[in-house]
Amino acid sequence: MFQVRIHGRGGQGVVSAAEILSVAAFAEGRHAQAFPSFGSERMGAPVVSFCRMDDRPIRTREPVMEADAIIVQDVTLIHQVDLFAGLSPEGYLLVNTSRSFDELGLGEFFGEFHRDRLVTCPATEFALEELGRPLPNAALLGGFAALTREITLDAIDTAVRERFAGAVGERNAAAATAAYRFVTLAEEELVRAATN
Amino acid sequence: MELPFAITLDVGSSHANRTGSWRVERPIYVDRLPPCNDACPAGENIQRWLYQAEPGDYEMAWRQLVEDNPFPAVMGRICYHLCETACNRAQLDEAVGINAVERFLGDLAIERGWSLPPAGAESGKRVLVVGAGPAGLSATYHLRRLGHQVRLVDSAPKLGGMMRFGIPAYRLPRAVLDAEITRIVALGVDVELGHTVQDIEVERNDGGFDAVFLAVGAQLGRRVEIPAGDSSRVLDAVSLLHRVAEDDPPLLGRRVVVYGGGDTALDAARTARRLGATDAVVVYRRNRERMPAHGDQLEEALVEGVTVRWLSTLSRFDGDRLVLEKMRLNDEGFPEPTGEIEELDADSLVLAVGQDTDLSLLDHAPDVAVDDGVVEVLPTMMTGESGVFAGGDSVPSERTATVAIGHGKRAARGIDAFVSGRAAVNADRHELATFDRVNTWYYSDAQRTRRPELERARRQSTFDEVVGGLTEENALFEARRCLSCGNCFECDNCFGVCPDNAVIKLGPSLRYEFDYDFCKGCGICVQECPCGAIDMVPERI
Amino acid sequence: MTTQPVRFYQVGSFAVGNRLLPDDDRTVQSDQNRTNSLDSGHRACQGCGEALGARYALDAAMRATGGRLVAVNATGCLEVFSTPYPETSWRIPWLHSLFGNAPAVATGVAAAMKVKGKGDVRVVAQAGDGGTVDIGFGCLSGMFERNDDVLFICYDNQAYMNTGVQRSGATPPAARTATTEAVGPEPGNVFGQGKDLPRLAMAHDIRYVATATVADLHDLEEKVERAMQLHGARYLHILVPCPLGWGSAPNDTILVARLAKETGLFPVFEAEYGKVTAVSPIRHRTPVEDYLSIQRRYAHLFGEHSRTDIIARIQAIADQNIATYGLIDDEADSRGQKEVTA
Amino acid sequence: MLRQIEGSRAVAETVARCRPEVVCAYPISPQTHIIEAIGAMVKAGTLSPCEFINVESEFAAMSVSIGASAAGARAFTATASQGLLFMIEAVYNAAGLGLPIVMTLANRAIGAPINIWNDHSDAMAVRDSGWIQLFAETNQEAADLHVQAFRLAEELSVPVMVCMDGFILTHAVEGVDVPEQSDVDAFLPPYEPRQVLDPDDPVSIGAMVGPEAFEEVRYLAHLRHLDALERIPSLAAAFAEAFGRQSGGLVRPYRTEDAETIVVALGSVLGTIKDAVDGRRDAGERVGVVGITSFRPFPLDAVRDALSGARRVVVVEKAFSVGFGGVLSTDVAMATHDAGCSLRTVVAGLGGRAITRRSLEEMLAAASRDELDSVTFLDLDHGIIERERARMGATRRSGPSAENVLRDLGTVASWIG
Repeated sequence: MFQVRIHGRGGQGVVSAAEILSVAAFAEGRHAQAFPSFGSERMGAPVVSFCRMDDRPIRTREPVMEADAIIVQDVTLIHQVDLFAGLSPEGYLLVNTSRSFDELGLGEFFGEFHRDRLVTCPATEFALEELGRPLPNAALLGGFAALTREITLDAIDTAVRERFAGAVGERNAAAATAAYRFVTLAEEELVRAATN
Repeated sequence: MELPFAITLDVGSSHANRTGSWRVERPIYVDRLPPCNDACPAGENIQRWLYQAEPGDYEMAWRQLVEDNPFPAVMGRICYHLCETACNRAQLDEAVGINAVERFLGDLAIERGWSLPPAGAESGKRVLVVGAGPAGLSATYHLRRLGHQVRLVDSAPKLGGMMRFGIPAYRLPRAVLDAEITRIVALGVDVELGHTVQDIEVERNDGGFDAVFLAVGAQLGRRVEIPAGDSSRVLDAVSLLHRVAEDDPPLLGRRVVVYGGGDTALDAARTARRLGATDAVVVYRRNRERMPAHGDQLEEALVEGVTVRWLSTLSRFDGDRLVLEKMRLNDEGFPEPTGEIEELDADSLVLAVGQDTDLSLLDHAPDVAVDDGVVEVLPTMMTGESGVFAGGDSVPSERTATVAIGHGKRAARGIDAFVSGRAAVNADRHELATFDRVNTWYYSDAQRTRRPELERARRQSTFDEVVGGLTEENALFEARRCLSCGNCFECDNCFGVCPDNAVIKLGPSLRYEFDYDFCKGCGICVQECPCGAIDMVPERI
Repeated sequence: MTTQPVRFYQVGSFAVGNRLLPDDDRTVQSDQNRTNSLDSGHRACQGCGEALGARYALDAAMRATGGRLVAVNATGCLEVFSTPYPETSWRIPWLHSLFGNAPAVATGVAAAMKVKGKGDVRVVAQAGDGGTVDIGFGCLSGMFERNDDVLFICYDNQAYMNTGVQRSGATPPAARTATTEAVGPEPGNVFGQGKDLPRLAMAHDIRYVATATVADLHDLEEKVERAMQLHGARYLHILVPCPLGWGSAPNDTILVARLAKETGLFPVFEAEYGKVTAVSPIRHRTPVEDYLSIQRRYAHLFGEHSRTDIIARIQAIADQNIATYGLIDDEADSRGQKEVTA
Repeated sequence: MLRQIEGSRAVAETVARCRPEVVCAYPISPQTHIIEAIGAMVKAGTLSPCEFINVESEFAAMSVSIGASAAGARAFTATASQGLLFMIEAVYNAAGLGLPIVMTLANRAIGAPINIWNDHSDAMAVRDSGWIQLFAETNQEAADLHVQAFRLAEELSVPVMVCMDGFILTHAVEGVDVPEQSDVDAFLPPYEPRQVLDPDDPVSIGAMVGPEAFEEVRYLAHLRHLDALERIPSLAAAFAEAFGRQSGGLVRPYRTEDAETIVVALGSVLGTIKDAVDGRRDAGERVGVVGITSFRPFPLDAVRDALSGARRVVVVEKAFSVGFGGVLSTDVAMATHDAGCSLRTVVAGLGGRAITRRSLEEMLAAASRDELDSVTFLDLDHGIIERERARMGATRRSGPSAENVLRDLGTVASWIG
């Protein structure tokens, strides 16, 4: 089972991100479960969503306490929420920012994790570029596919297009692809750095 | 469908709950005596025939009417309608114009040639009726309906009595009178006119009559003794009217003074106007309030130019000058002389101071008691002599045609009982339907319809009828003003207002009955009955 | 029997029936074959105005709909006295659910009829004043606002009678109830409170709003018939005196209702889409004393310590109604004729 | 066809395929998505004939359903929490009248303090209303139960409430095979009411029933529930045959054979419990779990049978009776009172508190050691409790506890589970 937790704020598509991810996993023939940890339906409030993927039926209903991957859609939450609680030492972290972890002041924090599994990605920029709106969730899923290899970009692409009809789906898919490429490159960079 | 237990119920199941057991008082339908019926001297069931006229069923209404009175058209003209005086509606707005509706029905019957109900099966009994005025004709009619043979005799050349010889034609056109008399005669009556009965005992025995009805009227004009220079210029009103009726009017001159205060005085004055008098002055000893003549008669007379000298009495009639003495009323309302004298130019003087009855035919009937010039009778109208009945103006009562007609009916019933050897029974009278029992809310507000009146100019010179009849529409309207006091007229109020559906409507003309299984005795039906035809009575416990 | 051009019918349209009227102008209640929607054997008190009003209204609705009618009933006297197991007094399909939900239940019935293709079956919901102006008002307002195809009838007897005469939002000022006792300096119900539900209904801009009393059957039936000719939310407010709660004589039920109208205390009118379109004018203007003094719930206003001040305040309410609705009409007295002509 | 779909959506589509004729909507989280989806289908004309009515309250929603059902229409609505309480009078009434309304209850806590998250307080509050209450473990089961619910309700003239955990199921996206229209049509015959408002055959529905018959009426309702105990398993079997999967039934045991400790629970938490059971089994403890699908009628016999081998019974429930303890526990106790096993109540997941596998396993381990209190509140923060009680003891005006607790916790936003 692969467990993902997504942090963001109301209105950023946090819940949708988990759902799309689950649909992508489903499209690949896996069992998947997505659900939010909801508050009132207001813009701007911190929101968490979860997605599990497994080859067996998923029975548990607990929130993802021990995440295999964490996606942070809104970097401003870093100092408000215990974003990285329960992240597995083998886990992945994808943060939506154009800055580096060092710039965010998190550089030292990640000592126990695989450095090459921690990536920042300017998903909002990709979203603005493709969609014209700051909705980074599809892009982040593309980045997630690149980072974790738990899901294919194709599946993300399918799920995004299933979620968003027509041109909107097209553009979200494009943003996902852009992020995918970005993260792939960043990964290669990190791997290189690690080997060096 | 098998219904869920208890929660879901089948219609009609509440009939098992007999809520009538809650009742401590029960409503009952009653018929009360309407004041109009109560007041009618002829005993007409006025409320009933108005009820029948209301939907426009005029023939049925007329038939109801002639059950009691064979003279609707005559009555509709000359009756002084005590019914209207008694009418409860007068306390609401104005009395129902019963008289006008009666005339409408009477005229319609003549127009359409409706016949009176046929004579009854022959009883083999024979009755002599002396006098063919309203009393005699009424008795004749009712006797024929009871199956008795009638011999009707009168000294006059025509039937009708005072209706013909006392009431001027402008009030009662002769064609109307003739039509209604003819209908009675058509029932099979042995009529002998111009025959004056001299001795009732002889007449009865010779004819072998089982009973006799005396209805000889009061044909003799009373005289007052006043000094008169030329007695030929003094005549009595009865004679005047009689001669006019016989187309033999006396010459009265331009200035005519009538002395008296009754309807006859006014008839005489109005007749004088029609005979060409420029001045027709009624001299009366008392004031207007105490005048016995009917108000509408006075009104009509005044409109026609008749004048009245109130509180005046005759002192002397000198040639063409009449000397009057002014009177005043004492504390008891009696006129007292003042000594004050007035003079009046007069070509003739008509005395209208009352009429007397010629009872000479009773000289050999010692058992018939006569007092103060009139015959004493029992409630059955029988005199002191067995089998001899009397009525009309010759018995003590108010002298109107309507009273006489009532006498005729009552006498006929008395005679019927007598000749059959039965005791006469008076039908129980229902309790009076008083105004306080009427729920006036329910009646539409509507003013009484005015009878058209001939324009003044025309009636001053002719004997054409003064008061016109109602159109059908107006008659219907007037009939519908009836409150139907004390008698169910099927307004459905009781049927409608019962919260428990405990009134059963039986259908048109069948009225209603209470369903005491469910009537809780709330009394709304009683309260909301417009005409007071429901009483509440204690339940027997 | 002839048909007459005469416009005068003896009892005009004041009495229940009138043999002089053409059949079509006669009331439903005068019909031997009326439905008797609320039938004999019910357990209403003697002289119950509500039992009367309910039969009047529903029989009229039955005629107007050709018998295609369903009634929904709120909890209350009418429900309790009509359907105590094992007996029902209703001859029409009838449903009772709760005190406060009759409008919504009726909405459901109407929706079901529509969806079942039985749109010809019409729905009447009925409640007392408590079930209408108080506990049922939320559902009623919702039904109005959605313009559901329901005629809602309030049988207003101005208090909670079923539970023993407690004050409702329809209880008039100064009236004694078990929760507004006739004690203290301001005995009875207070002034300045209460809901005027017909006007609240009008504020919803619904198709038809009318008031009526059990004292004027023709008027009541015409309003029911009119209401049933229309679709959408409709409201009929019928004043039904309660001998028990008002302390009036059982046989005075109709009289009391009549006086409520004739004093001006209960304006009788019709409104469409929120605007008054017709008023029933006062026929015989009557001082409020005549109305109040025959009800024990106002007994504290009369007698030794009579409260002419309070009576004057009630008269002022009547006068205000008369002015607001224009209840005095010169032609009022000829109404019996006017209506038949119309 | 299996689809990755939100639970509410799956339920909405399933309900639509049951061809409801009158659907009432009043918004309350977390059931809104169900009603919104049905509303859109009616508006689009894909669900027809159907009257979709936006009512002014839950009380009206149930009332409209009552009217519609009594008039012969298949009626559906959904609610949660305060909404259920607001309609509670009508909820009882629908059952009393025997109207086969189906309602989705998206289980949610009841305030105060106001809380939109999941627990079972709402369902427990209407436990005695006369409704059949079926609890779904998964969204697949939630969908399937609705098909069975309409048939069960209409066969027995009893309303049925399908309980699904708010948010946890309603908002979870997972694979659901929404029943096909043709299969539903074959399984669910048209509604044939036992009583109906019909001008051609008038009846009075909703009579006042006095002492002379009320008890019988209630007993008849009870008998219908006992009938339901027979019908629910057979309908589940028929459903399995028609649709090829197990859904519904009375109880669902998991690894109870040879189990010394058996957990009993309702709803979606069963999944997490199963994982925990597997964990304890892996640790060598003989643990099993029994899920109860039919809470009302309560399957005493089936529960007794399912628990017959256990030495310990642990009832994990998302509701409790303040001042007493477990609600479900009392029912389970009724089933096991003469079975000689111990019974422990674990109150968990109130107001959306996450029930984690870890906590469950710790609790089960304690149970296996017979160290569990008779009533345990899972993951209760005793520190908070002590601080608040201290405050309350110190000063009369200590303020509202809920706010005090939040203040103690710091910002709400830091909460994850």
